[in-house]
Amino acid sequence: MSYNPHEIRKDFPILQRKTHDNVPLVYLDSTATSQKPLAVIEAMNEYYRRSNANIHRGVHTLAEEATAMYEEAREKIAGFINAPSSKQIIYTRNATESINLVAYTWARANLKTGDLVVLTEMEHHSNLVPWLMLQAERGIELEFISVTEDGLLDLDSYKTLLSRTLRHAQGGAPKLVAFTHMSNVLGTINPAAEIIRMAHEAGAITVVDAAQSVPHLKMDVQALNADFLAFSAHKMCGPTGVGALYGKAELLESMPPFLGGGDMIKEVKLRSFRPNTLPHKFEAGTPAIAEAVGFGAAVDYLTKVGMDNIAAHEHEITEYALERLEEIPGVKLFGPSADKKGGVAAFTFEGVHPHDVAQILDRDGIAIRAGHHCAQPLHEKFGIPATSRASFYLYNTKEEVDLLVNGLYKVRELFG
Amino acid sequence: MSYNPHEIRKDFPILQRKTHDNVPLVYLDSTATSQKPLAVIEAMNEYYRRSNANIHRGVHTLAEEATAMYEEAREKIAGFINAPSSKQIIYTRNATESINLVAYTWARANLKTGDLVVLTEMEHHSNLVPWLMLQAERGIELEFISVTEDGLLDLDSYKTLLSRTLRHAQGGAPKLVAFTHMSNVLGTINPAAEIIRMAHEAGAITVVDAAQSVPHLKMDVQALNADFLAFSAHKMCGPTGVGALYGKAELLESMPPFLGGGDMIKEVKLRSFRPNTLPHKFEAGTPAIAEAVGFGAAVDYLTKVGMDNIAAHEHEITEYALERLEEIPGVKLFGPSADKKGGVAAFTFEGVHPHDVAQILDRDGIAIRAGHHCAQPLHEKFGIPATSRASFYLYNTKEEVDLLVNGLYKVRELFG
Amino acid sequence: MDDLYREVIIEHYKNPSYRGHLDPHDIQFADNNPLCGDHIEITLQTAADGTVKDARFDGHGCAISQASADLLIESIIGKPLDEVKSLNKQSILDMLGIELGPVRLKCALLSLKVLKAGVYGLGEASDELVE
Amino acid sequence: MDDLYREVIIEHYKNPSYRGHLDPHDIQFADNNPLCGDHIEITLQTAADGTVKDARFDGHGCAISQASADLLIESIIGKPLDEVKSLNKQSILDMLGIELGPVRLKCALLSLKVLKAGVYGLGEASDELVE
Ligand SMILES: Cc1ncc(COP(=O)(O)O)c(C=O)c1O
Ligand SMILES: Cc1ncc(COP(=O)(O)O)c(C=O)c1O
Repeated sequence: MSYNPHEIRKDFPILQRKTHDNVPLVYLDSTATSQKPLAVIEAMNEYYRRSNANIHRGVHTLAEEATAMYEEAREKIAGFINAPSSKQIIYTRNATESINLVAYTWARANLKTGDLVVLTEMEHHSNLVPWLMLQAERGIELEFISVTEDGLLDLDSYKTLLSRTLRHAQGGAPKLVAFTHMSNVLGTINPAAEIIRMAHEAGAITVVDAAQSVPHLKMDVQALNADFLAFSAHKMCGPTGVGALYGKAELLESMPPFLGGGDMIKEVKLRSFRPNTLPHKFEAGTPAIAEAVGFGAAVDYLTKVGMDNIAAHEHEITEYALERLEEIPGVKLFGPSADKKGGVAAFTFEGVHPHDVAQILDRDGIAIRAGHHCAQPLHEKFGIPATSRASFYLYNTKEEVDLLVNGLYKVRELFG
Repeated sequence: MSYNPHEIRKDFPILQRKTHDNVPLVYLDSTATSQKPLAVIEAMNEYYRRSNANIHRGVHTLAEEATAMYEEAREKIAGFINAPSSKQIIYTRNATESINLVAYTWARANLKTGDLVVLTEMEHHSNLVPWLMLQAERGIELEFISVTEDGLLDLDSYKTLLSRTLRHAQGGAPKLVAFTHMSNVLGTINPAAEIIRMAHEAGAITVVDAAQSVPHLKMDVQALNADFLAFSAHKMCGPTGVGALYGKAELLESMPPFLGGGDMIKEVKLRSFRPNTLPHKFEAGTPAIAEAVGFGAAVDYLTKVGMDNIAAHEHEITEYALERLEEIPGVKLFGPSADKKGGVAAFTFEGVHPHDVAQILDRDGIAIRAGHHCAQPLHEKFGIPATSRASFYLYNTKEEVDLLVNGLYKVRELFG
Repeated sequence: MDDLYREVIIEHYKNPSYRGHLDPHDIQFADNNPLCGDHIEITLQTAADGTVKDARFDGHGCAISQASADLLIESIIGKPLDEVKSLNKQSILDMLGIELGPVRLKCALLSLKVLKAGVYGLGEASDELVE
Repeated sequence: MDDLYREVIIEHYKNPSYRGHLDPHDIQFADNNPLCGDHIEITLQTAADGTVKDARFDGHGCAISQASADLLIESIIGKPLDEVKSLNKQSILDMLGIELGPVRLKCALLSLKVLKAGVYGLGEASDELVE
């Protein structure tokens, strides 16, 4: 049976909705956040209607049910990214908190003034600002793998960085390489396994910002050999308010805790405490229980549809979209060709500001994003303040791409 | 019209549920987490089914709707605690994160080795471990307001601490007083306004752990003159995964940011960034949007029922419960008399461990909590490892108290 | 679409009447909206009686920010500076004749923010100026 | 209630047969569950043929932790130490004859954890011993 996005759409209540003047919604903003299938919404409903209770310490039936649901979701998430153990999945609010957790714990325990952290020029602010804060606080050094004109990482510049620092006056080899697996602007899928292998050869630990890759590609953290990997539920059909950090067990074990409070402790006295074992050590206070349950349901949903099917569908639709967008006079696309990227098409439109493009399309029910997409330095690199961005997920269709293209012709007419 | 908990119960789907052998649920564990009214569950459903989008940067209809809903909820929460402005409400995951936020930002920017932080012996781990971590990292000094035999704060010991430190060798007056407004074990409602006034006279900043007070008492942060105040949605009829930190504007303005990432910035370059204005400065990455919407709905619900009505009902039921529990041979209650406490009854039962009590009650559908309730030092102070705890909220009835008492008689028989 | 991108906006964006830079000037101020890269500079000459003798805007950005600036300048020439000081969010929305979500509102209000910061002689333009 | 607090548990809790402390002993180990304050010490004498000659437990805590300890000691006297090493979670659940949620499971398994840490001669008792 071939993949049918029209069938998939029926699982998503919001895709039945109409906007202005009763036009159907054309949602092309899944890179910002995905929509949620009924199964995910209902899993959280069920939790609140039947089993809601605080977890871990409770003896009563509800508390046991809630604890089991919360931990079963963790197992599912671990399975989804092929983590060796669910103890290596730390629940966070989102990918941003996952990265900050590493910055506040592993990095503050291991990095000192002058230590080199390597990032890339295409990072989302979430994988940039935590390191800028650490630079300000601790005087670490930051260097950036450069991005080529066609939106790829320049691995030669990476090699230079790795080797330069081996004979660097201040501190030698890089200690940390933190990079995005897939750019939320260019769509570029970076060669993560290779970047990690090279980092390890140079003696560095790696943080993979997988906010865009886990939702769209089959993830295998063991094949990647990632040390830390961060992602958000809301971009992968799950709820807001929950994300995850995967980490290698020995790293997570050795790190100091992050937030202090209930559940992350084994024992507390007035003058001292002992942290809990993994994964609880990093989960302080009442966690996002219903959201974790929804996260588990999202993983079930994606698994049922099949990550390979999703990736193939996205590839097909992206190829089509890039082709059609290129035809439009005045449109300039950013990022590599379809074979090197995920379902993202960022572009500028000659003479029309991206905000105007997005707002005019919105009148036809077409939801795209305009702005710097939390990647201001990347936009600066390309000499533009903002782009328009259409993005595609499992529920998008070629007909929607056609509607987008028609809408852009209208914009052209209006500003022509 | 008088307050009728039986009517209120109809708003809570879970209270219609049965547990083992088809017995109705008697939920006496709201201090751990409250149940959710349909209005809250439905508000989040509606959000996911109609308006789900990422917020703040979006131009399209969904993004505008979602942003408006997220910010309207903030207004409601601000109104609920009488904050001067919604800019002073920072969304967090829970009360625990709210307190940690202060510890990581204000405290790390303002406290140095030897500086005194005053806590109390009745703190929840969430208002203890963050300061123990800071003590280990920074060498701050911790002192504790002592708790009397009948579970009240000993304000004389507080005065001694405040004055002793004025002529203290290392650093003079205390810099911070962090205390719980209402104990989750003893139920004690502490004289927060007085504690704050005294702290201010001594030149200290205050953090109020209001995780138990905001759900149960009419809160007015301006009347209290609190500097920081932390609470969680899930204990006040709202969803898991969201909480709030209230702070005085000048403190929040002056503090460094906490987590780095999208939305908390005004401008990012490869080598520097400028933080955003309040409240966004402290909200990094995609926030718990649906949960904020649910939080707003919870505040609406509580406001509709009336916080004064809720407090009066809880007082009545607590008085009744304490009376009935005291009759049971072998039961020892902790905490002050009903007029000085909220709806919490913690007790030990001679010859029976709290875990056994809770588990036997659970067979009759009665959900209470057993353990140290994340207040291990308080239990140590009373020389016991654990207590059983029944707690009451707007939906509990005297009939449920009777069922609890009957259940305890059964326990007595079994172990007699 | 007419309610949103009213002809007047597209018209003022494509063919602004007051784009330029006055030299000499009595008041000059510039600011930008880092989120979308909109940039507005305003230069202004005052008359002896405390009215605006002439004014111009310069900059780049979206249709709404540029059209608002043109409409704003048009509306203040000849007006007392005190009246300029009392302009607010609603004044701009009235000129544009459309409703705007929070993101686009920032674009629409940038020129007023710049103008008021200049007229008040402030070192920095703040959002409070246009509330 | 019979499924849960089976008579045997209440009986072993109220009237344990193997509560005590052996002196001299060949093996001694103690640990506690900080969450609920359960505490178990086990002392054990070995025979020349590598079997358990005698054993006792001491401590305090909930019915499940204390009854499990009594049942466990009862089951190992006379058994080869190698067989003791192979006991696991299921062995304890079979003795108790009830199902347990995750919190109470910790209570039930404390004595086995202590026993195995002692028999293996470990410095610390870890949860992996009883999985
Ligand atoms: C007094 C007190 N403070 C703090 C907390 C922590 O709340 P949360 O787990 O929602 O962060 C609780 C919750 O049990 C509490 O009762
Ligand atoms: C590449 C990348 N990294 C990190 C993030 C941050 O994700 P979140 O906002 O869920 O923390 C995003 C989301 O936009 C992203 O696209």
